[in-house]
Amino acid sequence: MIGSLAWVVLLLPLAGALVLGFSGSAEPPKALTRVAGVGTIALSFAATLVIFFTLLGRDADDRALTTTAWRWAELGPLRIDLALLLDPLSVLMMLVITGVGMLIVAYSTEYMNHDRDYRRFFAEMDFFIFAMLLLVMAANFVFLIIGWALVGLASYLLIGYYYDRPSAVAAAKKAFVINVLGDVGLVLAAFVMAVKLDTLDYAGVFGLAPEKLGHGGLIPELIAVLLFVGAAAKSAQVPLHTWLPDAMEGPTPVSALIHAATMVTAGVYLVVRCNVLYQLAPHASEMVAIVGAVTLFIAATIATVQEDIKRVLAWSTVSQIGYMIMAAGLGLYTGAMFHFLTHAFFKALLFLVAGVVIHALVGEQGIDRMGGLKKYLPVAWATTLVGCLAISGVPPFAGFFSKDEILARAWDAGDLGKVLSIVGLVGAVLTAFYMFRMFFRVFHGPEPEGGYAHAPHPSGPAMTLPVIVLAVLSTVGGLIQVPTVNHWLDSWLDVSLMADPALEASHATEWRTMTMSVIAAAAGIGLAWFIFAADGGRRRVQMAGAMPALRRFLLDQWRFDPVIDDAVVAPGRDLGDAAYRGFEPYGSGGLVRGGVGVATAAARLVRATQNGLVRMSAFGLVVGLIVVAAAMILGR
Amino acid sequence: MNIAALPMMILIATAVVALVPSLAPPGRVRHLGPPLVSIVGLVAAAGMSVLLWGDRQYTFYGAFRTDRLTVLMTLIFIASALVTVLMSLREPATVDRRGEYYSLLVAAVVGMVLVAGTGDLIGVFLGIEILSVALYVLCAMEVWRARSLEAGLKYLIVGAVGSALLLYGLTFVFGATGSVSLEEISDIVRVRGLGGEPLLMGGMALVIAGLGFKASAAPFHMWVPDVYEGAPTPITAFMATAVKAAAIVAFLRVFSGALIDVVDDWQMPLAVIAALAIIAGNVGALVQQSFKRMMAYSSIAQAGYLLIGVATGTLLGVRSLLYYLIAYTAMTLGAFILVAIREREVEDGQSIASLAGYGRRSPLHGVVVTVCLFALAGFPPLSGFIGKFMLFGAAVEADLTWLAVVGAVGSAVSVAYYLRPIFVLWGEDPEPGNARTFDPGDGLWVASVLAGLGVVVTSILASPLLDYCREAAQALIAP
Amino acid sequence: MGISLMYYLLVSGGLFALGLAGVLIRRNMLLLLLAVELMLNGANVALIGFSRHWDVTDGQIFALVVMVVAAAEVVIGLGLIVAVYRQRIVLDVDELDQLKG
Amino acid sequence: MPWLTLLIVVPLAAGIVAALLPSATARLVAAVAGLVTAGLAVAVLFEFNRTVGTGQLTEHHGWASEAGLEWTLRVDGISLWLVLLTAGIFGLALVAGFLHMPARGGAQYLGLILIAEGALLGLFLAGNLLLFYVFWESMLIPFYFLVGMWGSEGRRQAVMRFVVYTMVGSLIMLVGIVATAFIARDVTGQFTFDIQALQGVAFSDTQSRWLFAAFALAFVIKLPMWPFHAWLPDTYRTAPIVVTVLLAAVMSKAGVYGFLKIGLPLFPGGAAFFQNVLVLLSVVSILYGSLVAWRAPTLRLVVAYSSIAHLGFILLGIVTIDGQALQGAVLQMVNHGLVVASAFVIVGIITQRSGREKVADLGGLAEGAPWLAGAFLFVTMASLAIPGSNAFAGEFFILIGTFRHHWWAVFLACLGIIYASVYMLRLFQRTMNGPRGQVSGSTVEMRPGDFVLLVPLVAAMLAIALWPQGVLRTTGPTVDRVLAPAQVALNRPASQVRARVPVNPPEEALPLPGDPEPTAPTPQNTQVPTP
Repeated sequence: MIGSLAWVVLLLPLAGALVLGFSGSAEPPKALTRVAGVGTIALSFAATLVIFFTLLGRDADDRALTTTAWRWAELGPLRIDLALLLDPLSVLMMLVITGVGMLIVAYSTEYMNHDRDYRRFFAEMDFFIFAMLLLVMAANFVFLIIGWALVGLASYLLIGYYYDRPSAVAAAKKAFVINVLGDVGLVLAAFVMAVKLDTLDYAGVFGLAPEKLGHGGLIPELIAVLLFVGAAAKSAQVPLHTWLPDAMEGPTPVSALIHAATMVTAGVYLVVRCNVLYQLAPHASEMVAIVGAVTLFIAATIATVQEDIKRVLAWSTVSQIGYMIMAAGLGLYTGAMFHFLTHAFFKALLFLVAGVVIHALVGEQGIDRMGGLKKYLPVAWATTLVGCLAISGVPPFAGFFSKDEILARAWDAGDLGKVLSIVGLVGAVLTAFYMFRMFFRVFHGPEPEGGYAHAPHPSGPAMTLPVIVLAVLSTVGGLIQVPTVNHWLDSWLDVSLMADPALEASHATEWRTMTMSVIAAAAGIGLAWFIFAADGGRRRVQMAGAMPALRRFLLDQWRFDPVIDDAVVAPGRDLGDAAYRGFEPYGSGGLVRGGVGVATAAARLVRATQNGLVRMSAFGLVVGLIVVAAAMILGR
Repeated sequence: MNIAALPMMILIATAVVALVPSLAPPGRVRHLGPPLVSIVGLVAAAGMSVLLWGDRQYTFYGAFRTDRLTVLMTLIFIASALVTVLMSLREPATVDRRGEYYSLLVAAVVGMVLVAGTGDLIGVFLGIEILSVALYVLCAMEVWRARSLEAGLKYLIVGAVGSALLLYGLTFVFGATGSVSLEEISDIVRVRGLGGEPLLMGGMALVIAGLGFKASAAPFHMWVPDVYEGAPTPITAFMATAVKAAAIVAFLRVFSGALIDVVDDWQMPLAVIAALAIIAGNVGALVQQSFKRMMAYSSIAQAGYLLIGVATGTLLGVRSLLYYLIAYTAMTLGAFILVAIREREVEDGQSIASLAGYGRRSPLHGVVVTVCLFALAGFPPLSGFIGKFMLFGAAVEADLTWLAVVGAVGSAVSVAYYLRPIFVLWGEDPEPGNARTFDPGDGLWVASVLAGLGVVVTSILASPLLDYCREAAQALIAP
Repeated sequence: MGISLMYYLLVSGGLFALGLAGVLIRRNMLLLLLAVELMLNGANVALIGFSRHWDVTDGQIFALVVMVVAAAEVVIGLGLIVAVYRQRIVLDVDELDQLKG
Repeated sequence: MPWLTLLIVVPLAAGIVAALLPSATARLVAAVAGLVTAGLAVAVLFEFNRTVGTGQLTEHHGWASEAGLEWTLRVDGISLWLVLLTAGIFGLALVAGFLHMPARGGAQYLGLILIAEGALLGLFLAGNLLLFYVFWESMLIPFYFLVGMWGSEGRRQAVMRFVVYTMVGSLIMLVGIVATAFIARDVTGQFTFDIQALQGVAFSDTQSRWLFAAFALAFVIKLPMWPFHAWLPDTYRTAPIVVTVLLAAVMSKAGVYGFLKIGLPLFPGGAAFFQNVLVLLSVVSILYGSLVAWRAPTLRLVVAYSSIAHLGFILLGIVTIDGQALQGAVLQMVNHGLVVASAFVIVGIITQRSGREKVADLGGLAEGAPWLAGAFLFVTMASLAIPGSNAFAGEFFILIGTFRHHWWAVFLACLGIIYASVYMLRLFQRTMNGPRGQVSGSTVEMRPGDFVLLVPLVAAMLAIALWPQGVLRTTGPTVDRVLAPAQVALNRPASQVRARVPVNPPEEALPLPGDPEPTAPTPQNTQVPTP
């Protein structure tokens, strides 16, 4: 029963996308678009809820099931089915995807109202939801990879939504290519598994891996590293993170859904899903954790200097995913998923509010042309404050619990954990600082010079309602797992986390970390207040020239883009040019030309002997006689 | 004398009778008489030959033998001559000397038949000389055209040297064995074990040179492009097919027939000149602007392919060679017919450029020549392919794989020049100057159709034809 | 037994080589024809010699045939030379160079 | 029913007839013949028994039996799909010809396409080496005319290069064919060109290597592989777009098919010996094709070079000698046919209607041409083998199998996958997105006729993407049989060898150790008694 329902969940958004995509060249009525676009996802969400409660009502051991449509391919011992897996992990993801997705798509009905290609937007959003669902529901690595790539495609389409804008087109391409790199990592990992285990089903792989691959060997490490290449590309981890800030070229709801709440956390999902493999690969896991920590720190520093409201949020997303990846690398799978959940709420919230602000300012995104918006947009102010508090880890907002769980449990997870936990704390300070920097500069402080051309207008109910819902979730979402009080998420995910080391922080650590992170958040907020709000923003102006080198370095985003361009892109391009201009005409063409040259030269030679003189012919006879005689003697 | 020599007798009579209408006053008889007499005579001889298909018969005290090989070759010669007659109906060269022209043509066939059926070395030489002398004259027939005259004279001088080499070689063979009879020579060579005998080897070298010259193998080929270009086109076609066939059959009679027991002595030189011919012909043809001259080089290369069959010295080789000879005759005639047409129609008719767009204007000739050129290039499933394939097979079987490879590479090169006229025929637009100025005559239509049919029929009926070829080859090699 | 075969062959070879050399170096058409005649007659000498050596008549018959053929060739050759001469007034064979390439 | 003979004869006969008819009738005849042939191909699919790995529906008649040339036709699990692909793509091409005929010589144009179809079908069905060669060569003739007569500027040099280049390879192959038969006769005492009868002949290592090399050269030129691809860019550029589709989608499969039909089963020793070279060559092709496609200036060239890269993947799947890889390669042959055909169709639509060849001259077409943009996007994604596309399935299987034996090649090939996304997106974005170029989108938008061509292609791609097993389940037994000899030659573990290796002559005929001195096998059916 819920098996078929799973297919309904998956296919409804696809149906929506197809209906919208093929409804003729003429733009259909917007109402119809809304119904098809939002309705399918709402139904999908409803079905997901049914599945969720059904599973909730079952015994813990009975909460995973696979439903197969047909045998997709059979290659000797390797059998691949088109099959879906319903288990607590995938259902959790589905809930977020369809739930948050529904809110964001509903929000878009108003936000995108004035754009052309209204229909295309919803078709692509629906397609994204379908792909993302496929990613999390797949029962084997092949369909995981397929979903993985299709969300990349959807992301490409939506980043490049304004396809006549060159920057959007370039950003879309960059995102796609880096994601293909990630796909390749996944695919390679799948090759190793297929070759070593002869199966690509989760059940098969996770069942056979401990026995056949062993612990800490080269093969599991290789698999884990390759999988992480995919995860890093999708989840924008250093050094494959450069596409995500550029991806803000897409419409804001896209940023909220794809580049904050769902798709970019797929990497986290992957690592958590493959917990069995990562437990077999301690070194790879450490590497994952370190990459996450490095990412969270780098991204947080960059976020402190961004002047575009969406880019602040983008870097903050990179940083927050860094937390999750770090957690997953340390074996804190529940922590990672917990942070994923709360992050989905508050980051979607922040993006949507940013959208409200941008909408109010008719497309303006620079925060230095904002200021004092509190009086125009009170709801936005309040909800942003909730979001900022949540992300900064101020109790009792959602982010506090999830971040704290990561930092606390990390502290008790060995030496590396301690170091990373400290990095996390530093990150927390930075997080609070840049979030409130944005908050103060947008809503407080002076209005930009010359004031606003049009008075900022608050948005309608379709945009406001999802924002409020998300604000509520950001406030209370953390309560599903409160240290020492309840462990609902731990127990819910237990079935999926076959190799969960189930790290628990000691009470002492819990309390120490809580205190530390509250202090960190307070420090960050205080610093931001001191610089940006305390005296009406004048101090900011005074400090603008301070530390120019560092500032430049951060504004250049740690110089990743030019370095990658020089090191990776340029050589390929130059090689291609060399091949086309150099080798094509002279090398391979030269093979032909050489052949033709030899033949022509020989032909000239033949012609030259052919001078028309009788004597030459007679001479030929004599030469021929000699040749014949020689051949006769030598040939015997 | 018995019936065995009847076809040759008919041909001799035809040659004589063809002169008679010239005595008539100018008019239809004088104009159409000689070709008609020739056609009737040739057809009669062909019919007679067909009746003779069977076991070997001797005549002239063994000097002439009619076996299946003789018959098959006679038919090839006659077919080539018939098409030549049709091509010549409006040939400028025949104006005012029609009797002589057709008489000489038939006389040349007589020489060829003599070569094919000869029982001794004298017949080889005599036959070759009869056809050569006739052709010297035919080449120079258009005495008012300097090129024709030049071709005739060059052919005569160089040809005479070639004949002398051949003669000297035959003399040595005679000297080494003490007999002129081919059958006796065969016995003597086998019984006495003359392999490696210097006199015999010298003789064979000279014979190879002399006959190689007639067959236009390299490096004895230098006269070929000049003479082929200068001679009247029907005569060129006749030389490229029948004369070459006569030289090849002389090779067969002397080497594969009489000297088969010293095959080790003559295999390598033959293979070498075959390879050289393939290379020189194919390479030389690449840069030609004149279609006629290109076909001359092509015929050099084709001689090389034919010689592969001789060089193998095996039944399979001979049989493949015979089949390829039939196919080659049809294809080459088809190509030369187009030259004849174009040179009568337009000023610059021998050049490839003059063919521009001709295929669209005259699809029949276009298709025929296209098929012929594809066949020459060895595209399957046409007969040229089947023949080449079998020749390569024979070469591989005789441990001459390198020769097959040379042949294969040569064929690949040859595609480049065979396709050039085809492209011009179909792929380019006609130039306004290429309009037709002179009616080439109906004979060419018939000839064209015959040649095209020849290629198609040899392709489709490959199996029965190959059967006949095997029987003919057995007649040569088996006692 | 008269003259040994070797002498026949020496004379024959000498004649033949002389003829061949003539063909290669001479430019006058008439002399070319003459050179070819020399080659043929060189062969004739050898034929006669072999004929005697083996004591058969085949060689002599062959030689007779060759003489006839040689006569025919010369006739044609002279005819053509005359025709060329009438047209172009040259006897130098190297002037025949329209056909080449 | 002689299905296979009909498959060849119907298009050939219809082609000759159509060429002689007036244009209006000819196009009807051609379209009907194309559809009938496609129907016959489907009929063969239904007649096919997919549990059998050997050739089936065999037909056998003499032709030039004297020369060993016999009309022997068979279909196996691999050729089945190539036949379907050929019949399908040609069917579409003929329908396209029906809708839009060249102004000059339309009847001949369609006739030649039909003849080419007949030749290609013959190639895929031939069960006799010589017959294979006959079709191999004779398909050049129609293509020569199609490019030579209806091509664009520079066609003369292009067709020359195409034909001569191909001939060099194929004539060497001819010598190889001849040598194969003679050497096999010495081993087995049987003179035959029948491919099935030649399987398992115990050639010596040297023989096997030389023979394999002679065949492989022809095949890699036909494919073409780097560095034998010099004929390809010019030919693809100058040919009429429909012909380019046919060349790229169908004819290129001839070379691949040669490896499967002849290279691996007949000369396993040679295949094993040259394996590493060929793997390297495939990888270089992939990378080289991708890099050049990235920098190529015109639309057609991008697709043309991308085709080199794609064929590199297919060859990789074959020469890696692995069951899964080969399954993938066979699947990918079909996929590549579909993908490259639709890519060229779209490129053709754009270049013909806009009159611009260069990528740089175009831009922003999506605005006026949403349908075209959608179709192009689909094809782009299929072409870069995005997971979920049909091409992904093929490449995935190929690389799994390759990974088992040549992991380094897979890593390099994956670079090619990444470059594929770069060059295909460049092509798509430069033409469809960005600021408007010299031409507005509405001039190039799809018209009803285009849907007729693209919808079947897209449908086929989707079907394979969703259910590749539909193809794989018929190819499996054949693939096992094709591979087994080469696997044994490479000393692969017995667990991977899933078919019996044929032995020729059968083992019981061979003398056992300790037997008296073996007598030379008496040649049977030989045409060549020593003189």
